[in-house]
Amino acid sequence: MSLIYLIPLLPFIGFVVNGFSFPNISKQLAAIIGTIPPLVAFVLSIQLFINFEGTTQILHLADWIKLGDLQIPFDLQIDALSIMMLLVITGVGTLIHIYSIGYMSHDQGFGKFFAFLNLFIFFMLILVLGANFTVLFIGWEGVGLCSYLLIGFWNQKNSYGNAARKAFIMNRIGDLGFLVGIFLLIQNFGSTDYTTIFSSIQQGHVPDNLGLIAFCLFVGAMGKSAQIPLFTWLPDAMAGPTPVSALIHAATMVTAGIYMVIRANVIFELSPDVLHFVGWIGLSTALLGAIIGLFQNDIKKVLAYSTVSQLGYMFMGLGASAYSASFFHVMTHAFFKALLFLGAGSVIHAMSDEQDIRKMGGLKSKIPITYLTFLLGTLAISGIPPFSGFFSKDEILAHLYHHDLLMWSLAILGSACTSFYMFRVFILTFWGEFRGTEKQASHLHESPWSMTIPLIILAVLSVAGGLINLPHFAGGNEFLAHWLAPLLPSTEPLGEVSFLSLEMGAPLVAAFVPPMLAIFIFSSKKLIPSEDGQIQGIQQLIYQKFYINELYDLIIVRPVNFFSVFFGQVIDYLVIDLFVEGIGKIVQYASTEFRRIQTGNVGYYVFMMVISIAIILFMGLKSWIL
Amino acid sequence: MTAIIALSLFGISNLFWGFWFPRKVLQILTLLFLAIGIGLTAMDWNHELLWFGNMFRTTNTSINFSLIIQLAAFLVVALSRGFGADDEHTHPAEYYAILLFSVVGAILMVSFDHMIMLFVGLEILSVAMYVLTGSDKRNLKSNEAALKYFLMGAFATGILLFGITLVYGATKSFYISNLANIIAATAPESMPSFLYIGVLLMLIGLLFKVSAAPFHFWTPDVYDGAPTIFTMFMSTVVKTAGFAALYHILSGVFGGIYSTWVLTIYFISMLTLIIGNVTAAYQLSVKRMLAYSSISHAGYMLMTVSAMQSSSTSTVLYYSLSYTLATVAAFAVLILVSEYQTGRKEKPEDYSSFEGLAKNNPGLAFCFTISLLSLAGIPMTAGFWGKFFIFSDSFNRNIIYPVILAILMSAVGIYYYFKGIIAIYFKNGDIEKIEVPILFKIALWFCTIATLVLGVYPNIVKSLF
Amino acid sequence: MQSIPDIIRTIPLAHYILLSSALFCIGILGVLTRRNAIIVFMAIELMLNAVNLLLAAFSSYYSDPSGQIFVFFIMAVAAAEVAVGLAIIVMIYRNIQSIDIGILNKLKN
Amino acid sequence: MNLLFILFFPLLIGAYLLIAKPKHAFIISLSATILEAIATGFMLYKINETLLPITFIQDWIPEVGIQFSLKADGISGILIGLCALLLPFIIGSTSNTEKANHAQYQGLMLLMQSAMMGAFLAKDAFLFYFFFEASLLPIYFLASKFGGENKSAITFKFLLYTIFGSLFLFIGLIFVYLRTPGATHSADIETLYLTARNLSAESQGYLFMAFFIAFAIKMPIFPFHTWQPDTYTTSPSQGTMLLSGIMLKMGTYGVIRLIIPMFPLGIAIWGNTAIVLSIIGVIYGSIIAIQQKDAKRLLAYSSFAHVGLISAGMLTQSFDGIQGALYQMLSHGINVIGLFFVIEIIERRTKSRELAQLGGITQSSYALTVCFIILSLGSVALPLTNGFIGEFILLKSIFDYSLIFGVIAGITIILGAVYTLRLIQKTMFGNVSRITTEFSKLTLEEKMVLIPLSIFVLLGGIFPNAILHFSEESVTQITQLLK
Repeated sequence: MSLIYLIPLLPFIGFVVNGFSFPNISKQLAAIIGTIPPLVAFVLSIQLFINFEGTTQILHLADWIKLGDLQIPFDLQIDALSIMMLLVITGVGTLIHIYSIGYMSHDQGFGKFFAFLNLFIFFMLILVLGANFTVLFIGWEGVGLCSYLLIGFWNQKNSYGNAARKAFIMNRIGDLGFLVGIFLLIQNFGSTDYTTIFSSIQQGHVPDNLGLIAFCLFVGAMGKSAQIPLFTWLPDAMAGPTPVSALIHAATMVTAGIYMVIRANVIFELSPDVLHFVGWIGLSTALLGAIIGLFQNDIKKVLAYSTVSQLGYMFMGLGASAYSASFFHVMTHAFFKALLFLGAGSVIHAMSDEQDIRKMGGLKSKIPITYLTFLLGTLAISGIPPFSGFFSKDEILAHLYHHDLLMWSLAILGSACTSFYMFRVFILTFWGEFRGTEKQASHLHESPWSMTIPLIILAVLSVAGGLINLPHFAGGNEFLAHWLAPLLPSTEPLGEVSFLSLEMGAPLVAAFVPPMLAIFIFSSKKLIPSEDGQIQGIQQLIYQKFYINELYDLIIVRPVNFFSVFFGQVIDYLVIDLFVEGIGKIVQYASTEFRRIQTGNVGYYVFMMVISIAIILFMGLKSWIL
Repeated sequence: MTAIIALSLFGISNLFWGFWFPRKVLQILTLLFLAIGIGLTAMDWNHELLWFGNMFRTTNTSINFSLIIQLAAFLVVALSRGFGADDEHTHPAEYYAILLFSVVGAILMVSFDHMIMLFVGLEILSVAMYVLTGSDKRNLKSNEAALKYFLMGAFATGILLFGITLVYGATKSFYISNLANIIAATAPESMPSFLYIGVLLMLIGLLFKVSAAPFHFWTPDVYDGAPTIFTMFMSTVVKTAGFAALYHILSGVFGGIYSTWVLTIYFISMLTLIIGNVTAAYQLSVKRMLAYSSISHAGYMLMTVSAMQSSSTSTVLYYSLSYTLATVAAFAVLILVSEYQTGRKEKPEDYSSFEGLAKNNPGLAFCFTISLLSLAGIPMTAGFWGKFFIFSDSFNRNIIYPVILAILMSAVGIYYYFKGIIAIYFKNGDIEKIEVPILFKIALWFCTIATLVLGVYPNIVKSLF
Repeated sequence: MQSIPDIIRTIPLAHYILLSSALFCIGILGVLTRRNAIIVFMAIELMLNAVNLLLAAFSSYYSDPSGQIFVFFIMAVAAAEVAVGLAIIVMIYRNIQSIDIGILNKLKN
Repeated sequence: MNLLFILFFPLLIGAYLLIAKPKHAFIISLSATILEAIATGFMLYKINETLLPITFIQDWIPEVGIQFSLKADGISGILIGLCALLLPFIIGSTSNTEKANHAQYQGLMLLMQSAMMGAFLAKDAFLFYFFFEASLLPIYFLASKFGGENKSAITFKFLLYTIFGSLFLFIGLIFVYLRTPGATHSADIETLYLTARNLSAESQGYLFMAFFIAFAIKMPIFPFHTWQPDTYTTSPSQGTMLLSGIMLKMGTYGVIRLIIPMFPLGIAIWGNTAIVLSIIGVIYGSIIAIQQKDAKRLLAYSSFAHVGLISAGMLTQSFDGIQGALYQMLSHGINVIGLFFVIEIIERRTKSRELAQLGGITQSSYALTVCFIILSLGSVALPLTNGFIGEFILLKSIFDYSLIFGVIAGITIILGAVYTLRLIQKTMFGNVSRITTEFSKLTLEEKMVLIPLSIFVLLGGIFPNAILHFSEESVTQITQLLK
């Protein structure tokens, strides 16, 4: 049992050791110190998974905050959901650690990087293991911190630093909502423990403002999982090293929002309006991400928008109460998106840090393993059967079909965009002629084993990941759904569908047709996206991400900056201080005036005295005698 | 009482010693006389007695006031090393004699039980002060101050006398104790109306002496023009005696018709506070600032007087003492610095002359700071408790707005007192080490330490009163 | 033969008071209007005399000698005051060859 | 006796330093503060064991019922703990500078400590006021004598402004004191509680204003804050540390100790306004901090914002609010001292605090960056730092008071991140600038100050219960008075 503590503790130890010994130890040692903890944690997680008996365990670690009647302990909760998350985090995490050994080998901040990665794993594990919302919040903010540190890892560059800050601040906006949610929970339930809150709700104690609670929690999720309107940080976050993009901004951290909603499904289930809202936010985000992704030329940016869009899908699923389907997509997405990012990293590595797909092309023979694995990833994300993405996405779509036809059809549209832009990237990168410089050409090389092995493993998982929750019609037994069932509201089975029905057919069309189109445009006609200056019209609008960043800049950043200066210079100094110092000025003025009555002339003095006496006598006599 | 006789005799004898002894010896002698005076006064403690045909009464309160007055005089004498440096025209023996006489006058003013004693005491004190003010004979400022003081003082005496006469006319008595009884025994309606005029005129005459606005006009000019050592004497001894007399009259005689004069005193105290503090804020000369500050302190003390609480006596005493100690120290440093700066600076008494004092004279700077802090009423100094007792008495009478005004005005006070502190600590200047005579040093440190001790443990004195 | 108090009482008290007040006010007016220090000083003496007169009147009216004793004190003290005052005026005259109080306003503000 | 030692020991040493001007002032004052810290720690340990307050009562001015009485309970314990804990670090932060052996400088700091200890320990209201005012003088001299640009005018404004405010407290205290029962009145704080609570709502309202203005200026609360950024910026670093780390807590302490138990009806009238002002301060200060060009000024505004939150929390009068305020006072003290020290370290090496001129320090000093980030995280209230516990509890209390207020006050966690991260970015990250190229590593002495402070930040975030438990009993007593 005590081994469970080791799961989060090990990465923390890794962080401490690497963090304190940096930069004094060798890279090899740092790599070992950094990689072993998640690996061991993964092994322990597997053991936990195997031995899991289906009952929720709560491990009391320590008291944390005790405030009168309110107790917030450091409790860890082991149940079906957290075990699955553990597996994803430690598993994908380990692979990305291994990948980083190769990817970061030339970097000066090698040890530091591993320290941060380990810290991230630690916080992510706290996030999923926490037995109450407050401990979850520790992880929630902690991963935000790591995200900040890692996006700004190459901190000499100011634009990276800005991206890092943007990520942290946008997350903080969501966190405020989350915090409010926690306060509301405390108000209503006097506790933040999952078990207390959920059992209380299930026993019929449903507070009036449960919808508000759900909404506030979801605001937190919007920040963390990059949903409209808090999504713009995620594409910018690609400034960080690619393994970071893979681990934090694709596979794990950004799915924390989905994890949280699933965790709190008891609350959301009783707030249908909020759930509806979640679905539509998810849909809008999915579509927006997919559309913007269509015209991006930076390989990581495309993947980033794709992530935004996929996260949107997951929320759509949640909106339709398809918790297990969404979670299924979280897992498969972790595999294929991590794969794609790592593949992209490998490409970038090969191309000597070039990220623009217009300057790539024809890489398939030069870096075959990357090519092959990237292909598998692309197929998976496009939802082509029998790859994992097909099953998970299809399950969400199937639920949507029964939930809301409009949402479903828009989702299909988004799905079509996804497969189009993924194939666009894929073709432009690997097929056709090489369009880079000669210097880059001479450097082209396949990545070292430490990078390719994780690619291969992830490729296998992307292909076979669907097995976890293989639906009945494909001969599976929906393992994941059954595994999570005790934690989720009971849903009616969707029933059998035929491949020829609209419900099944449309996604397939959306998966197959756009790639053809992409092949036609970019391979057969050899079209290459035009240079930045030549894009016009709606294409420009999309390429510039609908100017949302600029809009935010205009309506939020600039006013705040303006008010900062305005308050500081104008209000403080001209208004408040004017008043404060005005009092002093008045005294000074009075002082200079008062001294004039002291003229120095005796006659005048006596005159003043006589006048005063007269006044005093007059006043006195008036009040006493008259 | 014996102190009065002794001090008068000493004063006369001083005039003779002046033929034989140099200034140093005279100074020591005078200190000795004052010490004897203090001793004799203290011996009367707890003996309430009437003297001179019941015209003079010693009570513990009057003894306390007498002690404060003599202490102040003692300090002034200890600090009086020059009287205008070595000059054949100065006559130290006369000055010391006059000082002793004026102390006698002051003691009469605090212990009178008959209007004649009040008048005589007041005139002894005033006439002595006219002389001392003009003692720097070839200094036009001193001349001018003397004439102003003299003319206005005589005028005020006239007013006071007219007031006394009217009160006498209304009550047929000059005795304080009788007056109180007569006023208490007679119904207000049957009083002749000129009693009230008399009361007011008497008050005005005394308010002039304590320099309450709008009868303060002489104060800044006279304080400014007089030699600093006598300014020190005026702002401590004369003021304390004036207050004692005023308080004695008000509490002893007119307590029965409290409501008739209290509003007047309120307004006068508020006006005094405003004029004193606000005008002081402008001053460039420390001496003039201290003059206005003494006006403002009159305003605070008037508040207690108008509150008329059982504790007011001790408050007035405590305040007088703390004010005396701080003022003496401030003037003492002013004397040293202005003497040092004479010839070096155009205006040796300005704030600018103090700049950089702390660098080479930390002791002087410290004493000056403490005295200013005490005047400003900052905790740890005697002035703080003085203000505390005053506000506390006033609140007990439910006097709220004057207290709030006083609070605001003491904030203004902090402004100009700290200007001095800023000058000595935080401005750059080049004042070398100033030689301080030993007596001077003792007196200065006595004031400073007493201010601090009273600030930390006011009970030492407060329990006596 | 009537006693002096009786003679004095033949005139009502108010008249004494009014007379003295008038004298007193004349003195005040003199102080206010004149610029020569000596004349100002004389005006002040006039005020004191108004007081003396009134005191004497009261004293006689009430047959109480203390008021008249007070008058003696006032006269004596006034004499002393005159001595000092004239000395001051002489001192000033030596310095500025003038006894105009309007000139003396070096000390102000 | 221990109480007397804690109160007077720094005073004695400080006076010795000021008068005798010994050569090794640094060693003397450092060891004195460490000894003080040990003594305080020992006493707090005893209080924590029994949860009973330690008192010392001695007649002071018996005629008017004013006592020299001291009391260390859970609330004052936290503040004297803070004061005793921070002084060694503040003194330590002068090491290797010309100020280290400047006897006056060190002496003034010790006097300051004594006065602050006195204010926190006082059981008699006038004793409190006495120290409350007295503490101004050393800091005024410190800032005025050793400060930077335009120090004279700025510190003078600070002095006048704060004294002006506390004069209202003074008359307010007298007013209540005169209404205490008995022939001689009493100024014992607990007697004042009972007296003031029975006053009419109208007088309580006025008294609340009088008291609050004094404390609001001290903290400061919007719109009484305009002295603060200038004073913090111009004071020498140690002065700023004293001001922001401990002295402003006298204001917050005053609210908890005096206003809340004394004027329940007054708070009923004005409390809402005061909370609104505090929250305006939170947002206003944070927004101004965003565009500051001077690092010290930025921190000054950040401190202003943090204090606004503390004030809003405690004015809710709830158990949570007061507990949170106490906790946050402690956290804020630690964080802000560390942050100001980092700025001072940068200024020592580069002679500049201009954000535009700095950058890239992490490349030469990794340790400084780590400490700075940890301290900053404490300041932006990241979980597992002390700042989080404080802000969490405070925000919760404000939120329980009013949902809207809670949300608006909560914006601080966003804005706090905005300006703090900007500060980190402009100093530690980015390109090396002309003046940061030869940025030397931290010296051992600097590490000795920064690293423990950073550790406190984390310890405070992980084990808050020790402190929450310590003050619980006393805070409960106060909140029970309110029922």
